[in-house]
Amino acid sequence: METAKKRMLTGNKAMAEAIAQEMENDQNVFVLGEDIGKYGGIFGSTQGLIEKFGPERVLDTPISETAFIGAAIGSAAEGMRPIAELMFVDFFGVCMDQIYNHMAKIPYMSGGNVRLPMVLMTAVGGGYSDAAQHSQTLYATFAHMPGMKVVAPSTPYDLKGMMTSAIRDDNPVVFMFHKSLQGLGWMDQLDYAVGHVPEESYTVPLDKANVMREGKDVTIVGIQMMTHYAMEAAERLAADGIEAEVIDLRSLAPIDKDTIIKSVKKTHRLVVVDEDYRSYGMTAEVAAIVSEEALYELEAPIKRLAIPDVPIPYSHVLEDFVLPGPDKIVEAVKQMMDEA
Amino acid sequence: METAKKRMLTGNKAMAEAIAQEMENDQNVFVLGEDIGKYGGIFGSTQGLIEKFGPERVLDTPISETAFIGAAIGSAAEGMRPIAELMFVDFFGVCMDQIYNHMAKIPYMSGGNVRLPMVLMTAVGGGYSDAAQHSQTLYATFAHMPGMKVVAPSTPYDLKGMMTSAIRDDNPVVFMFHKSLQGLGWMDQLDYAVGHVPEESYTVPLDKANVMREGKDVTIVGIQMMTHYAMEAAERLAADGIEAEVIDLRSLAPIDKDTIIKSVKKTHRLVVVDEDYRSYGMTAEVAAIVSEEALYELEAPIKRLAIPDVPIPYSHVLEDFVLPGPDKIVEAVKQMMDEA
Amino acid sequence: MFEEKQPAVSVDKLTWMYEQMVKIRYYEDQMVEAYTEGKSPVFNIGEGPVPGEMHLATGQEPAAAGMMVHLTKDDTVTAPHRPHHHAIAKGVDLKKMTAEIFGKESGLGKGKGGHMHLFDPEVKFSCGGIVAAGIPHAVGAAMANKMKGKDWVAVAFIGEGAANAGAFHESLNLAALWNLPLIVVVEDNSYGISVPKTASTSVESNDLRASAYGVAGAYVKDNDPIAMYKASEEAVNRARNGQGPTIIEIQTYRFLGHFQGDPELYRDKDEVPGLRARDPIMKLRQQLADAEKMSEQELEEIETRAKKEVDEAYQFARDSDYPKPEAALNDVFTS
Amino acid sequence: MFEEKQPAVSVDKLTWMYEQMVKIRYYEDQMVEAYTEGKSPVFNIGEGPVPGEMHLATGQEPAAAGMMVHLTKDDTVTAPHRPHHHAIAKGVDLKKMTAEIFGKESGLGKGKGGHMHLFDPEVKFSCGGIVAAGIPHAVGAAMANKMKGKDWVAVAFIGEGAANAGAFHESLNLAALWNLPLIVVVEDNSYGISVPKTASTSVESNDLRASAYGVAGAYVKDNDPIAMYKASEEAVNRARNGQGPTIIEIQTYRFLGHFQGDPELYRDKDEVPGLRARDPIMKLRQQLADAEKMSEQELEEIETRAKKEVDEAYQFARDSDYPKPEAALNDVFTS
Ligand SMILES: Cc1ncc(C[n+]2csc(CCOP(=O)(O)OP(=O)(O)O)c2C)c(N)n1
Ligand SMILES: Cc1ncc(C[n+]2csc(CCOP(=O)(O)OP(=O)(O)O)c2C)c(N)n1
Ligand SMILES: [Mg+2]
Ligand SMILES: [Mg+2]
Repeated sequence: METAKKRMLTGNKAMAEAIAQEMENDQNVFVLGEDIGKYGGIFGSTQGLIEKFGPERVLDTPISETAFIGAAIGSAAEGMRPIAELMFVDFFGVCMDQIYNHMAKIPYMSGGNVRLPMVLMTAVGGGYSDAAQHSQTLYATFAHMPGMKVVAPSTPYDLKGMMTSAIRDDNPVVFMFHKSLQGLGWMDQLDYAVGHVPEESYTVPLDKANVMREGKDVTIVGIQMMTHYAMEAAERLAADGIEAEVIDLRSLAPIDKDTIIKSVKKTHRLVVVDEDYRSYGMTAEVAAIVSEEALYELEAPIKRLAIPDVPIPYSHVLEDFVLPGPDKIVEAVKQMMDEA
Repeated sequence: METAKKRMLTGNKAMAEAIAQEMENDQNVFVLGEDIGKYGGIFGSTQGLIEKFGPERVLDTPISETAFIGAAIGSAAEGMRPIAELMFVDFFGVCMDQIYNHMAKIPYMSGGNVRLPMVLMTAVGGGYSDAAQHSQTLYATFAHMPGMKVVAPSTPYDLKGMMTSAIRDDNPVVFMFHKSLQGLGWMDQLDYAVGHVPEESYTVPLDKANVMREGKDVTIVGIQMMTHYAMEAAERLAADGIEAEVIDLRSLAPIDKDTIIKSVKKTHRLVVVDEDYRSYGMTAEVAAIVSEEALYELEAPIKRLAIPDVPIPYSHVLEDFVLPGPDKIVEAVKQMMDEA
Repeated sequence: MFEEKQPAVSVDKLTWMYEQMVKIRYYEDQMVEAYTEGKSPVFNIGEGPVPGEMHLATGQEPAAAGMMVHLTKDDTVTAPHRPHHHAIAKGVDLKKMTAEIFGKESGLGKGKGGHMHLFDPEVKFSCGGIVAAGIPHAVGAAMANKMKGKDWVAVAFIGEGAANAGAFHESLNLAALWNLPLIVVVEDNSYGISVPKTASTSVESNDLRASAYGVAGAYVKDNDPIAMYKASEEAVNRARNGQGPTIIEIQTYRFLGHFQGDPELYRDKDEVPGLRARDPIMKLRQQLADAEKMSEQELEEIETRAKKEVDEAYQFARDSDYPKPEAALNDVFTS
Repeated sequence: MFEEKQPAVSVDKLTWMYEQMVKIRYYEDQMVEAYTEGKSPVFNIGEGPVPGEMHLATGQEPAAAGMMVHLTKDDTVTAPHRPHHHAIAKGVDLKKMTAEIFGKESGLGKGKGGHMHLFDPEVKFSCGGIVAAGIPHAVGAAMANKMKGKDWVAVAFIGEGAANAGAFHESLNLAALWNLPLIVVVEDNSYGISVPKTASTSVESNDLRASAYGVAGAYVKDNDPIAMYKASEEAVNRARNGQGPTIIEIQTYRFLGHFQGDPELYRDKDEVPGLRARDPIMKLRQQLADAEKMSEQELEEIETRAKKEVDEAYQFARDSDYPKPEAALNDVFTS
């Protein structure tokens, strides 16, 4: 079978396929959110579902995130397995109470007597001039608060496999998908938004980072778009004889410490790249883990690349300036190698 | 005058005094929130204000945090200088959109043409069995997102001085006060909740950490309750011949890197203590700053003490287990000294 | 218009309600005592066998009893920060509930939740400390019931203060739109902490807000158990028959402070004695004695039974062990 | 009851409205063009001189013109993600606004805000990309006006979809309670993105929700500019006279997609042509010609003037420079 032509899907189709397969498997799975019915989700995550499963299991909601995410929680407590879509992660503030004080805490506060098998999926990311209220990732905002698994897959393969895992998980999972990696016709056409996706159902674990590229000179930890940029940077660095190891974090909570530490023990250098705000963000957590657990392995100060603590500006010249990208990664690594 | 008897105030009275003085100075300053009128604020932050300034400038609101915090923003845009109280920081999720997408971003999105001179004050902290929805600090949740100054004073002196600074600041300031440091009659009576507070108006900067105790062996960075616990720990360590330098961070955003780095350069060891969740929290940011800027100064891996990524449990045996305190700090420092 | 003659409420139902109300009252009275232990001579909220905030429902029994008499364990109830009366009338395991409030391992949440966070999935009861946040959960339960093709209903209890929170509006619109078996009971005890209803609510009563969603509204005056019974019966029937949501507002009485330790400087000293004079339990007892011809002995038997159950629950709670400290790390996730 | 004879609207006012509407329409038409630049043959939202989402108000002009004709620059307006018509009618600096949308240094926000985030404090205008979030800001402005003892009013424009968000409820309750000079205008263009009003809203129209707050409500049918004028006049007078808030719902038409690039698969192909046939601009033009005896030449003069202003604004925007990249780091705080 290895010779068969690989089945290629866009990110959004991979996600929607996972949802469809789980809806077929389990009558309790249903989806609700804004414009997820006929429209198929603004970022295509529910494309084709209403046609297959009807409006009883694919529910367009009013613009009432507190009510419908809260309703998802209430239904999950009664044995349903809802998938709620928060259209943009940027809207979290109108419903964070339901997400954080309830979805994430009820299992714990009930001493494990109430389980909330639900998925909150949401679109993250910028780079297309959607400005300060529609371009954030807010990775750390979610990952900081215990009680939710928080994942952010980077490839169509992982989008499908991790969505399947998320739906089957008996815990609340925040599933962040990156707009630019959905492979939508109206966005920048990126190669990495299309990839091999087997038709049959499969799972990818929710707690394992992925070593996307092996290398011996420096470890670059990224997530979602930043992983792909790190890969681009790694190719360019290889041309200069620097072999970077690229880790796709995939999961923010729990974070896969072992894979990070193992890599740093090999490369002795660490660059962390994040599309979230810099302070109190993912780059801080990764740096802190290493400074606690592998301090003596480091042969150079850790470098953090992230949004420099400003809201995301609209104008593309400004947005380009604040977003990390391959150039900045290459530069950071080279600087680090020079310093050593 | 140095010989005069020091004027001692509780934390809440210090705060309320700052507000009263600024209300006297500036007609545009007003206060709104739940139970801040006759009740004087659940944690006493507005005690005596309605008696002095009347219900036109001290407004009890309905339980409508989105509306009244949003209204504070709208009034600030028109030149008022509102102080809005979010009763417990734990309730942020019902109004975070106003706080984060608007209060924090409008100044930036408007290119500086709209200024929002406002204070959002809120009570933080646990330790008295108020359980998962009423005991958080959420320091990093606020500090992670740019556009707000985020401060968390630890002494009556700072509560007054930093409140005065916050009210006079033309930027949005999130002012976190710790319930246990208000000196309320119905809470644990802590010595550090009472302190010297001059009657006349004064300011304390919003961006400077405070070295509470000098030492040469280890730096302990804390904030609010954790600073006081660090001081207790330092006293005990001193008895064993270990001289800890204790830094009260005071401000989370902006964070005073210089004071931290300077101290680490002196002590070469760092313990960070936080009453917030561990992952993606303040301990991570401080560790990351040091691992970027003073890596070679460290003679031992950094240690982080914080809530171990669980919601705050109710039962006091459980809560005690998750909250950092003097014992745990002493233990961490001793372990660190032994390892070296 | 003529007054429709209402069918009389059966003695059984009234007796059940009376027993619940007595049980609730006695439970709360005991809690006042337990809560005070370890907090005198100096009140310290963190001390004693029952630390933390404590919101009691003394005086508010009719709302719980008058609604719950129509529900089974398949119907869902969500309650707010003041949840004991609802929990008791819904049939929550009283021992485990009390143990939870005492922070014990044998509690509903193994000591992790406490008084504001009681979860008993056996009888589909939950509550929480965030104002109005339970309404969406009830919407979700109602949705699940509909999806499963069951005639189970979901009832969200809130205070009158909570009706001004956004979650109220969003939830009622959603439930009305989807014609869900949801009932929202607004307990108007005149205050949200210290803020009187006139300073929080732009209309007289929240049943008037029913028209904003095209749902039914009902108002129960004077904390009357029998009127609450009737309004609830109609609402529950409506919901079970697929005729959509109802908002019920009941005028009720808060005999105690917002929480224990509340200095209550915001209300008149005469107010509570006035309310206590109209005690709904005394009223129902009188009605049972007068109209239903229940003997003093029968009434006392009910009272004794109710109190015994409560006493046993407190005893169970006191006898139970505290959790092991390390247990704090469990139950974040299930594997 | 008898029909009260309404005073006729003055020609001046109608002419002003007509000019605004023409200007808005032409502005949006030009924006369709500008937005498309750089996005063909392959549509890529991030490309061209105007990248990002683009929500246009073509067809919705009456709401803006009919309200703004009663306002001065001291009155506050908050608008949602679809803000151009409000901004233009409120008198926002058209050059700076357009430069902002083109991401230029000379823009209202120095290129930091973009089309959904236009702030012009000179005329007290703001907007934002979060549904319903502007209502509380208008409440705050109304509060400030009252505190300052001014008779200025604040108007929040929202879509019909936004009326189901919690912020709507909280804001109206607060404004009613405090008797603030607030007006909420709900523009019902039948959709929230793809979701029709019948799938989002449990009542026919949002003016019906006025009774939930004890405020006034008004409904404007068929996107009628003159009816909007009258409803707005009453509401503004009420607010200025300290008689409290009003909710106005206007039935309006969305001629274009939710945003540019919307495939609009959720609505009938015939729908838009049907709406366009009832174009409010054509209607008002006809009314001006018929009832007010305005000549074709006079009308064309207005049109020419409006278009010239728009053309100049676009030219200004195109001629302006992009900000320096490092400017991204400024304006988070002022010192
Ligand atoms: C979102 C939110 N805001 C504020 C609070 C603080 N709080 C707890 S109870 C309460 C008053 C509630 O009043 P009401 O709804 O009338 O219920 P009652 O206490 O009278 O039973 C307030 C303001 C909270 N828990 N949640
Ligand atoms: C809180 C929030 N939820 C969702 C969105 C995404 N969104 C943007 S516009 C829109 C539809 C708004 O509909 P309506 O209020 O009717 O305004 P219209 O677009 O029709 O002018 C939605 C759902 C948002 N911006 N904010
Ligand atoms: Mg109340
Ligand atoms: Mg609409």
